[in-house]
Amino acid sequence: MSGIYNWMYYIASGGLILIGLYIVLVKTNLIKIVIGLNFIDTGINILLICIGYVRGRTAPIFSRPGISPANVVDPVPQALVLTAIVIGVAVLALALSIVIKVYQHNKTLNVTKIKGLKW
Amino acid sequence: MVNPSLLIAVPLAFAFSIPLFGLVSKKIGKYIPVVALLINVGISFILIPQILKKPAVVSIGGWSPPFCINLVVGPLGVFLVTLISSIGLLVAIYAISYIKEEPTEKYHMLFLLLITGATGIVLTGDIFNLFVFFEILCISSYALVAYNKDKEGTEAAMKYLIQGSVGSSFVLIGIALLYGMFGTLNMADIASRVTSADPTFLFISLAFLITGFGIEAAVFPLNAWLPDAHSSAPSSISAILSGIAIKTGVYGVARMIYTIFNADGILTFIAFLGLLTLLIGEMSAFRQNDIKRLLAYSSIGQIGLIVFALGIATSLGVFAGLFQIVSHALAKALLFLAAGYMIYRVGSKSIDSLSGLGRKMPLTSFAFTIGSFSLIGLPPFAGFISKFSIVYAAIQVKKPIFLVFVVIALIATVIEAGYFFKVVQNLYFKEGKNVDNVTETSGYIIVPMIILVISIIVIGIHPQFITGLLKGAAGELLGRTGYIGWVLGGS
Amino acid sequence: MIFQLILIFIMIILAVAASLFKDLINAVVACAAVSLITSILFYFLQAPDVAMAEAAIGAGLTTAVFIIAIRKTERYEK
Amino acid sequence: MRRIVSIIILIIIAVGFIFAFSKIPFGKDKINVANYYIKKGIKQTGAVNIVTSVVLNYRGFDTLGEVTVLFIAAVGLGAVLFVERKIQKNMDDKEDKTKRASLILRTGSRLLFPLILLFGAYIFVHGHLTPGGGFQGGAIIASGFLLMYLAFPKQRINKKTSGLAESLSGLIFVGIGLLGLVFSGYFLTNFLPKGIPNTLFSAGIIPIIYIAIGFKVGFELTGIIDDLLERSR
Repeated sequence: MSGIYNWMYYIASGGLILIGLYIVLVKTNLIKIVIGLNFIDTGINILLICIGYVRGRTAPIFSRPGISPANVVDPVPQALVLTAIVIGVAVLALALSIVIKVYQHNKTLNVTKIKGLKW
Repeated sequence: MVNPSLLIAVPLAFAFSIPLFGLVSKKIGKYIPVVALLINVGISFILIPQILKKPAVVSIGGWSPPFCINLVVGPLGVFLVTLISSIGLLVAIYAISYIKEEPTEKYHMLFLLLITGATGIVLTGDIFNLFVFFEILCISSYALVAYNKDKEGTEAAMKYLIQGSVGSSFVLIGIALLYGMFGTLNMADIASRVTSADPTFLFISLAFLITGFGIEAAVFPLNAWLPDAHSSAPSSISAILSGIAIKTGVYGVARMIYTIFNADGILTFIAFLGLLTLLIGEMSAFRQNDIKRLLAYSSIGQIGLIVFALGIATSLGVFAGLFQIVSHALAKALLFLAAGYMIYRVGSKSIDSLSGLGRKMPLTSFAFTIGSFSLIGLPPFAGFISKFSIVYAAIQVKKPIFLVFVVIALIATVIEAGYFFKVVQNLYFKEGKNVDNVTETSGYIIVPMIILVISIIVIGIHPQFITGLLKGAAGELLGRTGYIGWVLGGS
Repeated sequence: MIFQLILIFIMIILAVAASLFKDLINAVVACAAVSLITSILFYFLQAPDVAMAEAAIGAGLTTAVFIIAIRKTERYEK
Repeated sequence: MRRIVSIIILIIIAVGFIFAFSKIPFGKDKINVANYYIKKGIKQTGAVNIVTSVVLNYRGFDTLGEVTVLFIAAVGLGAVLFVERKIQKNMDDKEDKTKRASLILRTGSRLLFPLILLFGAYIFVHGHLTPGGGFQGGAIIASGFLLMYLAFPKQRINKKTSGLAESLSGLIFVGIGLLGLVFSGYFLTNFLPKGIPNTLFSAGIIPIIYIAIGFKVGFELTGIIDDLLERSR
């Protein structure tokens, strides 16, 4: 039973990444594809955070007395994920603006009906 | 000594301040990239002799590596920075009068940030920082490919964005796995610990990283985005994307393989992939009737040649690959700039409509001809030396499989010569139909083309101007213990 | 522990559902719910900074941007 | 066909994941470089929130890049969705003038808006003491503006002022970095006095940069929403 507890966060992150990739590879709607990219980002963020997690320790904030340096989780992945979240939202906003432009030119979001997007 | 962090800080500050200058006058904005990149070119030329004597490791924030982000300015870094800022400067001069589509202010901001991203990629010594600058480069190029806002441009940008962001996600997964294993993000620190880890684990993370960078570098199975993106962007951006952006992807792949993972085992496979890319790129280019698509496919081919040369992994082979990076960057930038202006004057992208331009636009056509001859590898241009040294290096390996590779590479060169001669013949020896009122250009458009032509010829005749730097750079790529020593040991 | 397991289970179900919905608004709402659950998971993993960022940016603004984009284009996947 | 190929690719990646994750034990102590930050962070940077000191001090260059990425997204979005002013005006005239939000939404958002702004400002000013910081605070401010857009669809922020605020706060970030270069020879050094940890006026340059980031992120995200709403009819 402890196996599932050790693996559940990895399953969550890996599952989100794979579902996102599946959406990007198979779905034909552009907004769906952008949702898939968002899932990939979220999955990677969970992966990074659970790499930095140490069981039984607290967040690396020493604002209360009584937290010893030997008793906190890794702060670096949290810093990386902050960066990754902001980069993710930046890519997403740009992607949606390009989707809107593509829609204005083609009047459809289906990639199989857009000539330049067949791949 | 000049602090190399200025190479990134100065263009960033200028890019942020373009809206402020816009308050004074709308016209200042387009000169800002020129000024910023002029400063960068100056700094990098000051740095070259110092770096060749002693590589510099500059920490950001004042702590010693591996506890902070550091810039590693070795021969390879300073060589690529010089190349990036010089090409960027020339294209920025070209763009002063080429870019007319509104909003020009935003174009110049994005352009300057793209160059900053490329500069950061080649200088940084921290793998997550590499990812951040990679994203800066990618996101600004997505926006710039869609800049014309026409049908092809937005579709190509969408395609590029989807594949590019999957690629950068893969890079981030690779970085996360490496952090989980080694608990550090400094590239030299990872490289010094890499032997202690499980080889299969290393292979998985290397596969993620190479796939991610390979999408930006457009190595064979991952190059679906490139022809569309390069052909429908504004021509100045095509020049930057072909000349610089894909090279940074190659830099990423090379850095991962040589410095971090020391993965000798897959080098022959990489050389094979490069050869496949070369063949497919040249064969697709042969069938094109759209001049910019032709150049884009030819870029794929040339990237294949560079990857092939880097995969040879002798010091001569890496040297030849780096030389090919220089000659391809110069020639392809020149070709895109010339073709872009011809298209602008004629109003059509098809090769047939360019016929007869040799008399109407003599300087531009001459520049185009020089660029294509250099790309084919005719003496006395820069491309001859790079192609010759690649072939020579491949023969010197003395493995039978590399001899087969050389034959295939030569066939690809013949195909390349075929389609470029077709275009040049079209320019000079065919009667044009509707080119009567086309005139030659002047001013900001022609200056960068002339400078590029001169540098192609000068490097072709006197390659010793850059061979010293390139030998140092090849030594940096192959000597990973030296790299680790600069960052962690010593100072 | 069992609570987190249930949350992860719901999150995966929502992600699969988001890929199946024909109505894009539903898909985006499922996407927002995934982000929200992610932010709770971050809290359990002792990352309050990131949890806050994910809740404000991932679940809030991203959804708004998606819904604006859907309003400017079309709502149903065809 | 396409589905089969993609499922094969996904299975390969999944096998890779399973193998790679099995080498990284979950919940075990594998902290390496970060021990240095945890042990010396408070003394060296003066911030009790170690994540903040990593984000802004040890890895401040990443944050500069991240701010740049968001800036690029805002600028790029403006460039992609750009519409000539004449056409824009025609579109505005065609728009239905009678559209109004409900009374409850209007009153409620009028009431909530200042509180949301205050909360966002609190989050980014206290970034070095409590969880939160410039990005979170900026996002909260942007969501306040989003609420106002929902309640009053006709009102717009002044694009010129917000653009200036964006560039100014970006310049402040780079400028502080350059000042560090001048004073101590390294870009982005924490050159100001560190103060007493766990008080508001501590941690040197960290609160200043976080305030600049808060404004920048808030205005950029608001600008993104504004551009999406306005420019893309």
